[in-house]
Amino acid sequence: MSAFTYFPGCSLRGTGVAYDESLRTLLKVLGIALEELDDWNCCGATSYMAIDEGSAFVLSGRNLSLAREKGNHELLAPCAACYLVLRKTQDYVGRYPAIAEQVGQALSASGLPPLDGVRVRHPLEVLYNDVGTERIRKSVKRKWAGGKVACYYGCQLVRPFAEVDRAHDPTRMDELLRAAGIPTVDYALKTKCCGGSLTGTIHDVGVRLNYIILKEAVRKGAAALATVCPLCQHNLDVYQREIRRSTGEKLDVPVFYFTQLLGWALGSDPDALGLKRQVSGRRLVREWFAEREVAVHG
Amino acid sequence: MPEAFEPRIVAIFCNWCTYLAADLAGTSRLKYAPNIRVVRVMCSGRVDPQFVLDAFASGADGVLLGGCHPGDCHYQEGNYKALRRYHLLRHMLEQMGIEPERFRLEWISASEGERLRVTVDDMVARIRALGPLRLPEEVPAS
Amino acid sequence: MDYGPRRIIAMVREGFRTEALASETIWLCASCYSCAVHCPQQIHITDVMYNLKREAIGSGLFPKRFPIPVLAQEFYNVVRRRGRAAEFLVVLRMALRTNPLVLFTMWRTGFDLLRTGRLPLRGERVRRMPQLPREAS
Amino acid sequence: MDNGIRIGVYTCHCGTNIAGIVDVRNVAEYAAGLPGVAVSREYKYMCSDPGQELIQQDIREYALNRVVVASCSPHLHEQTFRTAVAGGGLNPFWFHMVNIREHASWVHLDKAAATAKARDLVRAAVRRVALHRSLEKGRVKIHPDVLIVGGGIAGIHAALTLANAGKHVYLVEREPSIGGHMAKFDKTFPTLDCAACILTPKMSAVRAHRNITLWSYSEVTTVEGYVGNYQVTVRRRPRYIDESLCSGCLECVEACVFKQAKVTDEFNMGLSKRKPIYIPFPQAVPQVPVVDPETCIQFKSGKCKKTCMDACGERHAIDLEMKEATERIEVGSIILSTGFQAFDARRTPEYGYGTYPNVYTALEVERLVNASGPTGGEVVLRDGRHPRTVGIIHCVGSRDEKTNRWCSRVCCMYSLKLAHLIKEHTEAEIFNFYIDMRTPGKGFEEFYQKLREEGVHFIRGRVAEVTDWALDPSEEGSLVIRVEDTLAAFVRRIPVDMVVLATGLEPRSDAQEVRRRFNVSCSTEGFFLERHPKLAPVSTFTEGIFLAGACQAPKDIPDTVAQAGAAAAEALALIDAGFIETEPNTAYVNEESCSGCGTCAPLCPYGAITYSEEVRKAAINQAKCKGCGTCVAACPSGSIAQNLFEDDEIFAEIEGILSYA
Repeated sequence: MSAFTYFPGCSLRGTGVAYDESLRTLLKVLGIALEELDDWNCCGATSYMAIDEGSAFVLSGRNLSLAREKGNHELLAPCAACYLVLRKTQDYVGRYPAIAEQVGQALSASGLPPLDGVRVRHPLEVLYNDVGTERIRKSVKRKWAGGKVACYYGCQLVRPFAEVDRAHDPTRMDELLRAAGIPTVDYALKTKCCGGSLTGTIHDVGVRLNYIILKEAVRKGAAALATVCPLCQHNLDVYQREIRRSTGEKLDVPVFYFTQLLGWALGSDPDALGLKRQVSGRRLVREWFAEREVAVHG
Repeated sequence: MPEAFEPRIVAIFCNWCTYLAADLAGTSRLKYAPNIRVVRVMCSGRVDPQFVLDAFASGADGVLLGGCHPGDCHYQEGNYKALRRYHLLRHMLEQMGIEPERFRLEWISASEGERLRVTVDDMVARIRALGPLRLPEEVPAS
Repeated sequence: MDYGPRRIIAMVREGFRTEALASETIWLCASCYSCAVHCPQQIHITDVMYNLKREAIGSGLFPKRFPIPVLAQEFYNVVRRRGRAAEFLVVLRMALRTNPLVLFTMWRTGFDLLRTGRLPLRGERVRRMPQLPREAS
Repeated sequence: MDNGIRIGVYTCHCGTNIAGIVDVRNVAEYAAGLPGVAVSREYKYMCSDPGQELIQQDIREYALNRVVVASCSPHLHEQTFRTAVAGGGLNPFWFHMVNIREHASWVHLDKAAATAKARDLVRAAVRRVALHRSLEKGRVKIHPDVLIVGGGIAGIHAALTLANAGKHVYLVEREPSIGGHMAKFDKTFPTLDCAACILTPKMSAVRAHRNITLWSYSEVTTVEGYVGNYQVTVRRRPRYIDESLCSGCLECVEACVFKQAKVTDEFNMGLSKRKPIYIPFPQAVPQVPVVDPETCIQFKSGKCKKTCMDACGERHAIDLEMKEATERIEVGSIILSTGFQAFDARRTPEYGYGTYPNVYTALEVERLVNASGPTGGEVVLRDGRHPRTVGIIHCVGSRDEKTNRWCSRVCCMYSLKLAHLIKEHTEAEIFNFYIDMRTPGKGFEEFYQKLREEGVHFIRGRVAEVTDWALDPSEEGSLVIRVEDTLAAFVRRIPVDMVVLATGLEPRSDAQEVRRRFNVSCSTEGFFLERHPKLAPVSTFTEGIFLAGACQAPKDIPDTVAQAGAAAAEALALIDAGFIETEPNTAYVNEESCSGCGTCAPLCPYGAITYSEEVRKAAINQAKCKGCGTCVAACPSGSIAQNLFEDDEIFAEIEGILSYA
């Protein structure tokens, strides 16, 4: 089976650790090997780029270059921000000679090879294109007993530079979850921004954005959300208490990584999927993922 | 200090497509390198290989032919004839040691002023990088 | 948001540099790239905002006690020193520089994260630090 | 020069168009020193009367016998200067034109380089013109019949104009009826005349006119020949009803075994159903139904009771065995009036067309407000409700780099019209969302003013999205329009019951195919290209083929009709002259050196070259030769030459360019 060089990114070492756990577990079940990129560094994302663009591209370029050095040019980046910055770097290096020169010089000064030839991939698109909904359907081991899920794609995965899904109306996460027997609801806010780091800075603005996204999902009949990005999951999951304080509404909606849900459907152990790391909706999580093996044929 | 090399390019454009594209580039005030000189013929099918050889022999660093896109020829299929001759001539020029970048055939329609600009700039840049054409002695001058 | 992105662009075009660079608006851009996808003139508005942010820092015109530029600077500093970001450190330092009282309202969130194993207090480091940019470019 | 060649060279300033970049004096002084040049001048506007007189005066005074003018493109003024040269008493072809405007001053910034280029081009022309020989123009007779392709308002108006002048017109229309887009409209802006009231009399006139042959449900498949003598084939699709026998009683439609209409009605933009045998709309011309073989039971199973045929009775107009027919005609000129297509609103997914049922396109709403439309003029939403609030979004598929860059010109005005009509029909509150209001036309701005007085809201801002997410209960069940109100300077959410997308006009999806068939060009965005945007707006680069209506660019009905009239006038001028002068750029064979190899004959697309086995020589029919020169380049023995493009002339030009003084 296939293998990827793995770029977890800083978030998957912290608040997004459940994404890391569930992705590794799920891909193992599917026979996809991951080898973590040795000595990777910060991708140069948003906040860094706001201070120093050139260095941000160099940071990103070093990761790409390390992947190239390693030999496996398929680089898997689950964090939407990392994915976008890595691809943006490739795009701009190709498009703007000045950026290409700066990055190229920095890399060669560090004794690193040029960064071209690496293909940056995202798990959503790998699962959809390389694995496919058919194989997911055939690999299902557990029958879903939970509620409907709203797939929230967030912003950066469906914007310029990305090759994951359609920009306006992405559906691939929905298709994968449905293939795993998990019902999803369609809703118009699936690509609206969660506010990114605004929850940490202009708290009330960030919290309100998340309130709107969660509430609309619930209005459309969802009992939970599925995400593809550590920052989205963090924002939607951990601020529901603040939402209650500012709006008076008790939501308590669990927010998952799509890999957790797929992993569970494919029979993995809930702990190995990081399912104990949810902050909101813990009661539902316990209920839905209680160990009652319902064998599905196949 | 020696004078910087400025490529001299003879362009032979068909009356109905590429010549009009050059007119459109003008009316659109697009800017491109001033190194080409356009000779107008009615159809790219009129281009006799001798014209190209004569241009190189007379000191051109490059020759650019322009015609209508396949299927769009004002005279139905003159551009296909041009294409056939182009391939033969290109082969011959290569054997004579003239770099292939120096001789191009491009399909540029009357609406493609921008494409004309890009083509000319690209060709000038490539020939600038190659340097002046140095012809072997035995090139037949017409 | 003090101006709105359309007004920021208009201000930049018309030379109201100080007003644009001192605005909070440019910092509120969370880089979701929605504008870049929708702009009928295909302007890379996100990059314009990045540029303005950098110019605001460079010229010192950025709003000093506005938390977002402070967060960006702290994020940048942590990555400069360690090669990787450490969320805990970045947020802590930002709060200390802007409004330490915020830490009191954040403690429950922090506790939730600690309890679920999502807030490592020791950040990671890159081994080959000399390969990373040191001088600002 | 001893050969008696005396050349006058004239370098034009074109105001500052040329002189602003090219050092015109330098070019003129340089030209004065070239061999054979008797006089070299610069002048502000060579194309003006004094400029032309200057040439004629010099011809007399300096005994000139060749003239070079360095100015603009020969496509613009070659004819002007040839006439001037002829007026001076010289053969008009003792002239050569140098393009230093489009090909130099307008495309370069470096003044020295542009001037050097101008000098090179003038030098080449001086060398070339010395070799020019005197030539005579050819003449081609013009067949008086005219083909008009496309039976919308443009084609209808052009056809009637020509037919009234006594010319025979073939009007070919792809759809079962003529009328085009205009037939779908309810009212027309800004006067609110009923579209049907002004269009249908003209449609009937087409049907009744003895000088018009109308072929609906038909398409032009091939076009051969050239100005004055086009051979055209037209494919007539079987409508399964004989037009010559049908009386238009429509009893067959009534009698169809489908009691209920079940097939999507194209004319009503899918808002209603029709039967497999149908007439697109009540006033259709010809007043003859058509059978749709895709849905007719007889075609699908062969087991229909064929009640339609029973209803037709003795007339026997229905012929389900009807086969496609081909017509071959000869015409002297052609008018293309193939129209536009509306932008596909699915290409802007942020506006929810196809996702939310109550998002409509403007053409759908035209049918909804139309008294003969699917609802009899009642504005009812797809869910049966009557809208109380309506948002009209302008510039959908216009002024947008992601879709179409151009302004579609009619959307502001038709949006105002629809706002007025919807308000009149429903008393709904109406919001218009615009980028800029563009109302340049007779009575247009006044109409805009009237709409403002009627209380329609005008919000300046390009709508971000149409969505169904609700922030609070007041928005539940509505479509929410999110937009920055750029006058109020904040972002608004406006809940409405109905959204109307003012979709733009774009070239028809088969415009490229059609342009190839007729050997015309398209401009960058894909509309057919006129010969000159100002001075030849209905001509094309192919002689004898003219343009009318929105196939050339988006335009409203008054402009379309005006252009159709102009195209008809151009065709008339051609016909009434009886003949057209042709460029003497034909090829000819030098019999002495012709080796009789026969290479040339199959190359000629016009069959102008004959090869005689007896004398083993090729010969070129001057009337058939179109002057491409392909045979000239192909002749192995160099025995074919081309007037105006002689080998020695072209060599002189190439060498002239490259020979630095």
